[in-house]
Amino acid sequence: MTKKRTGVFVCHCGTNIAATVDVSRLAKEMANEETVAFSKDYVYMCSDPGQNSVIEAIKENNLDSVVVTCCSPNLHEKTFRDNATRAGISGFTCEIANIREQCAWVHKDRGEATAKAIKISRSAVRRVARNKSLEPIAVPVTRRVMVIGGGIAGIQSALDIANAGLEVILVEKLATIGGHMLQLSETFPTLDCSQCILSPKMVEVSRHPKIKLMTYSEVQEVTGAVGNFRVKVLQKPTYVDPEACKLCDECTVVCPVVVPNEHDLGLTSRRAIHIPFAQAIPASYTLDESACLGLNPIRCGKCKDVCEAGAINYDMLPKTVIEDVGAIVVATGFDLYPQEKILEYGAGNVEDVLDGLQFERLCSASGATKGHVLRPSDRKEPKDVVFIQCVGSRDPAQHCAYCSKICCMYTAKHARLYKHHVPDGRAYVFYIDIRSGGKGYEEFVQRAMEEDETIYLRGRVSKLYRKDGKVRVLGTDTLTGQNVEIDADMVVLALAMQPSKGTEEIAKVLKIGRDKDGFLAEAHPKLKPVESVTGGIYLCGAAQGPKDIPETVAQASAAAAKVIGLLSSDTLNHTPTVARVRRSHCTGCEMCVTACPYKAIRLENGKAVVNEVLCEGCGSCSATCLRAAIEVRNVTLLQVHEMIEACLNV
Amino acid sequence: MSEQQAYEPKIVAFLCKWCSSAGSDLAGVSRIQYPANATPITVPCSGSVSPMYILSAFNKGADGVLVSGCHIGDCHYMEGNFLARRKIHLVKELLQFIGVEENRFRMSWVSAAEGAKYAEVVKEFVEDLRPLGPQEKLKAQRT
Amino acid sequence: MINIQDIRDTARDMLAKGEVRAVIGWRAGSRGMPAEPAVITAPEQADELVWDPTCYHNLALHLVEDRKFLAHARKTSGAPIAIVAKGCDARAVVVLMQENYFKREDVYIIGVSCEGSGVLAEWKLARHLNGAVPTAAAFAGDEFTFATAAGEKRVPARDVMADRCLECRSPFPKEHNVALGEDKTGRDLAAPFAALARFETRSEGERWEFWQRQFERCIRCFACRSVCPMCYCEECVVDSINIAVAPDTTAEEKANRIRWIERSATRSENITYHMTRAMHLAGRCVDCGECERVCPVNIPLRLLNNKMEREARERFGYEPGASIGGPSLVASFRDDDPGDFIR
Amino acid sequence: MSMEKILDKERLSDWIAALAKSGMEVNAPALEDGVWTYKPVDGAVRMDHPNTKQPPKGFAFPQREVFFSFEQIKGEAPRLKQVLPESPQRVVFGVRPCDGRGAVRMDRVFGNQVDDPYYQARRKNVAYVGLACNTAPAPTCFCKSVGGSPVSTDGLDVLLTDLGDKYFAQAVTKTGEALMAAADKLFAKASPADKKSVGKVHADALAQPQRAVKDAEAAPAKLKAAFNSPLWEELARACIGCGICTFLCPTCHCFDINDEVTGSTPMKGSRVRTWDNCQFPDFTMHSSGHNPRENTAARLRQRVCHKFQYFHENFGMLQCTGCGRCVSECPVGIDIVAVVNKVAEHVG
Repeated sequence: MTKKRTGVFVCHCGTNIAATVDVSRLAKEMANEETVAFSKDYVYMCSDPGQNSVIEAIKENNLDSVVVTCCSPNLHEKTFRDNATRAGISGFTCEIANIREQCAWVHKDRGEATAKAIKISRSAVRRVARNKSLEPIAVPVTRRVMVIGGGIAGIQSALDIANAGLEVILVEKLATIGGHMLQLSETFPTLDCSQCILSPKMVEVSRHPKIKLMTYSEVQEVTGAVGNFRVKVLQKPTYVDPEACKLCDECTVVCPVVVPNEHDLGLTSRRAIHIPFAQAIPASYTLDESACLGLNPIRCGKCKDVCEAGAINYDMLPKTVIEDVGAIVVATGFDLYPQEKILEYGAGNVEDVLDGLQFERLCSASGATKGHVLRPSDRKEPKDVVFIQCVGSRDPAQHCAYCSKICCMYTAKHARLYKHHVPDGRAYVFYIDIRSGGKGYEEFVQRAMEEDETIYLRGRVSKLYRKDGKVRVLGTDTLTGQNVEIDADMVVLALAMQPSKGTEEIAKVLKIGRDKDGFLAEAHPKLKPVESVTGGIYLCGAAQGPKDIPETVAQASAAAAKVIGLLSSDTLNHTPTVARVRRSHCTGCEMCVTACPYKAIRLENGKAVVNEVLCEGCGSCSATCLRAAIEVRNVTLLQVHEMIEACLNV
Repeated sequence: MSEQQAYEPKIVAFLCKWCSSAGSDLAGVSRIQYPANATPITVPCSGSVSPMYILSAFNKGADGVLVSGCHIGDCHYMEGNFLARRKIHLVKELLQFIGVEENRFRMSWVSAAEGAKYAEVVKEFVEDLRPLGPQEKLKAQRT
Repeated sequence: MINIQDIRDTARDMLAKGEVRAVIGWRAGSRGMPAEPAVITAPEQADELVWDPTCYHNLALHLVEDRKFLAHARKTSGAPIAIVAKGCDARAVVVLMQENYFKREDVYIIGVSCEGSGVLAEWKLARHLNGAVPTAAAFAGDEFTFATAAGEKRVPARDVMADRCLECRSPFPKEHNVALGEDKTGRDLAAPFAALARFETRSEGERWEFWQRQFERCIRCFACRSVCPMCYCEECVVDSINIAVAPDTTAEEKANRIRWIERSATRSENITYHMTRAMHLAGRCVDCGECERVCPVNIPLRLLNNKMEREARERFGYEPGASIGGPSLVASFRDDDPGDFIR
Repeated sequence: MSMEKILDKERLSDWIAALAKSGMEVNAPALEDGVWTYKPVDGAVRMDHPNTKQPPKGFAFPQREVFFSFEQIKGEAPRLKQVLPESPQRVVFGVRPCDGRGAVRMDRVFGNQVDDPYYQARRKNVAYVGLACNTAPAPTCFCKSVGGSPVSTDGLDVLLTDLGDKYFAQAVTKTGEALMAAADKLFAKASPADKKSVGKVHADALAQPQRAVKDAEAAPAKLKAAFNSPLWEELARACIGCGICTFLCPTCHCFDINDEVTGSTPMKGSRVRTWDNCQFPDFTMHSSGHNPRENTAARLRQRVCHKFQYFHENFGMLQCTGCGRCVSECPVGIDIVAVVNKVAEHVG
């Protein structure tokens, strides 16, 4: 190996480093290193003159490698690697010695801090002396995108991406897209009809030449990495051919099986063969296998008999579809916290105690009661309605620790909708605080109180139970300090939001993390709000955390923008610091193959072979290999060995 | 100055890039003070820490060795720290088996958000190492 | 009770039919006992084969040497090779297959059961025979018989058996093509890991005092490594010069070989060597005990390997040599692996 | 006529004490973890050892020794400091005649054409007090057939012979005489009876049957003739390539030289000599990757030929002293006696 010519650049970071570390001594010490040809210190290396001096020094002293001893690599590694490249050497021959966060800022004693800074810098010098000049690996990308979840988040994301000219596959678990938003009657703070603003987007999706819609489908397996994922999707059979179906509705008339309608949250019922709702996209019927009397052998067959279009096919089979995509957007949304878990409020067994979504369906023109607010038990118009907020939210002891964020607003909305339907009724709201941050939100709540005379009671409801045809609600008004007792005709619980059923599974399949509450985890809480920890997989909507429609749409578009940016060129740069096999040492024992989290290693005639595109350079293989036959470029065993020596002044 | 005062434990700390190294950065950003005895070596993942690193560090005179990674489930590479947990457990058992003091070797999970914890881990480690004195058992005598 | 003729007939027959190209077994040593490993290639050599309490050697090692020989000679194996295998030998073969070192169909395993006993520990025998020099040994149920100048001596096997055999959990070669002798699995002559358990009652200081003495005695003859079927690496990480020099070995690699340890047989280097070996054997060592037997300076190496073996078994539910299919110990994990030691 | 005296067994420790008192480091066989090893004497001395696991070779030729230390500051010339051993005056008790003859051979290697200062510095300070073998030889002993004897005095300074309750002490060298003189009053004059019984003991010892290398004198020629014989392959079939045979050999003397770096800025460390081993594959490894002795057959042949041919050609004596360690300790029972005999037979 020809002797290295390393340049060391010691940054004072003003006094941030210089105050505790003797920077000029550090620079001198580094000059004594065998491989160091140039060494200097400067007040702000990251400043323009600082950076230029690095570039100059590299050129003038024909340095082949650089160590900058400064702040954390997370901050300026890129800066200085770019400088190296600008000076004509590989960016991967530049290493950062972190002597600020890991040294100057955490120690007071100048002597100790300097000694430690020397060790840190020396080990970087040793390491860089063996760094290879590497070039990023250009990986051709698949310029197609999969969006998982057909709610408003998925729809928005899909449309934005498709409109940018990229092919999109939109996968929805249910028979129709639309998600929870389609169940809402009106939306705060404008009280405009939810369906009316959503269904045009749904239609656009169904008509969009760039969007392939896969409903009644679930993602089963994802392999590959950013730029080139391979996704296995299972398409469940609907037993109805959407092309042929004329939507004549004859089949539902003859279908003998009646089951609760999930779209109306059980407030109405449907048949085994059904269309979720009039505006369903795709506009077609679905035969609910689980409800049907039997397809194999066929027990009933009435629907097929009456279908003149011959759209019904009992022999339809589940289909596995393989899709290659370059990026994935996850928008799997939320579910309400199950009422069954709220024991203090009857665990869902008290009649006329509804959850928020059920109430939406009551108010909705297309809902159970055609838009008349009637209580389920006796279809009478309720005169006293109690709304309870924070049910399951903000309750670390028993339920969810977090605030579900939208309940304050939709409860206010519910109260107002109710008053608009039943002007002579009384609406009570039990709340802990009112959180109405957002354009026009506070005003909206005020109107609920003033115009619609909703009675807001600050306090919790201790319990509720059925008493003489009514629901007795026992609570306290903490402002007056009095106990409150209301005989309500109907109670609406603002249940917490939680990640939708199956979020855990999808997170596993996609190999992306979840936070402590089970929502999908973003890569950085502030700076990477729509990225997952896995490159090429993005998040939006309530799957990432409780949020309302405007926020969801904004996030969906943000995720779309990220995807469009990612796929704006035909190739992606993959880091070249990947595993490398020393064939002479490899015995093909397959331990690295087993250990690799990315399935990036395979055996080829008895020797390990690394797929450099799949490899993320984690080094699990090299720590597992008994024979030092595989190591990660620029973090080789030899390099670490010498860093250890440097740390111990050997 | 007596031997005890003169002795400052030398610790080699293998920190995973994504959590523990970032965690130690946070300690810095938050200006949390801790002893300067631990020299960090940032590695991609705790799963990339070969037992050879640990043995070698002791052989070259480390008084203590620390391996720190992401909490289980948080590994940037998904599984690296699971592999580390198993491997390191064996190293630890082996060291204790031949009579190396338990407190010479330590592993911790420190997330990017746990700057304070990193500082605490180092502080504790140094305190636990002081009474043990210099590590001579595995250290090479090269004269 | 195995009849040696059965082993010889099997070997002769297979060689004659050309079903195998060689049979790895034992034959009488040049001094009568102990037996020595033998690789026979002709039917008429079959009668050289022996089976007695001095068949210590883990013959899987010679399977490895055969593969290396073929590899270096760039030959393809052709017909399979047969190996006479005790329980431990067979377990070693399984681990080697688990690591793709050779294919199942390339090896014909003639399993021999250790039945009521196992192999001999010569140092125990020496104490027993005080002075008398044995010239031959034979199995006799739960006893061994020895020919000495003073006539035949019968000794209860238990008294002179190798510790590894007393503690053996599977004296019967589960993986085999043919198996000779009775399956006496679970005969439980002594509790497994008994010696280990005894040792672990010692204090930290006592443990160190003990191992320090052992490791200072080590002369780094590497017999433990040479005799181990698992140490089949082309090049050992502790060796300070490249052996596996291949076309793709760069000058830099040759020049910059990592010196994890120095050549000096000093305590620190010896410890690092033995620790490295123990780590590399974790989940792979089948406790054939050969390393301990051959050590010229009596370092109780089984203790180290047993320690790793028991950790694997108790903490990770891992049994080396149990299945050809399964993943290796350190290349795999379970979500509930113990992590209580982590801060 | 060399000095011949009688030492009562219970006086042995007094003699040792006297020598220690005169500033000598006294070593004798001790049993540690079932291994007979030479250890500095503290307390009682046992001399009932068969033979030590390792020969006393290490007293003059330790497994590791430092030649010089070096330091190089960047850009400057390296500074070297030779480290000649300052070994104390040592006396080693209980050396068996085969190992005494081993010392003779080591002296030839390190003090014949070239004087090895490191070896010499230690050797000149070591004295060997031998112990004649008067019990039945180990099944692996074959000293007689290679020109030795269980009562040989070669390489020893004093030879003790066990006469039951006393030792017959015979000074072989001036050093030996000095050792005995150092505690003159402990020794009694040897009576004619004593000399007679020594004669008998020695005769009986010589009469003990041993395995034998047949016609060892002819071995060099036969081995030379058998150099390319395929027999080596067969003989080495079981060899696992460990280093036991040579590391335990009283006459193996091959070594390697390495730099042990202890610091990099400035670069410093020491150059050390360690035993090397012709049975290791890396012994003859070229940096090109070519290995002239690429298999165990070639390596076994090297060891055997070195003992029975090359050394003879260089020094006019067989290198093997028949101690039998390589035979008794070989993990796979490779037996140098059998090997030499088979080769000779094969050549005919």
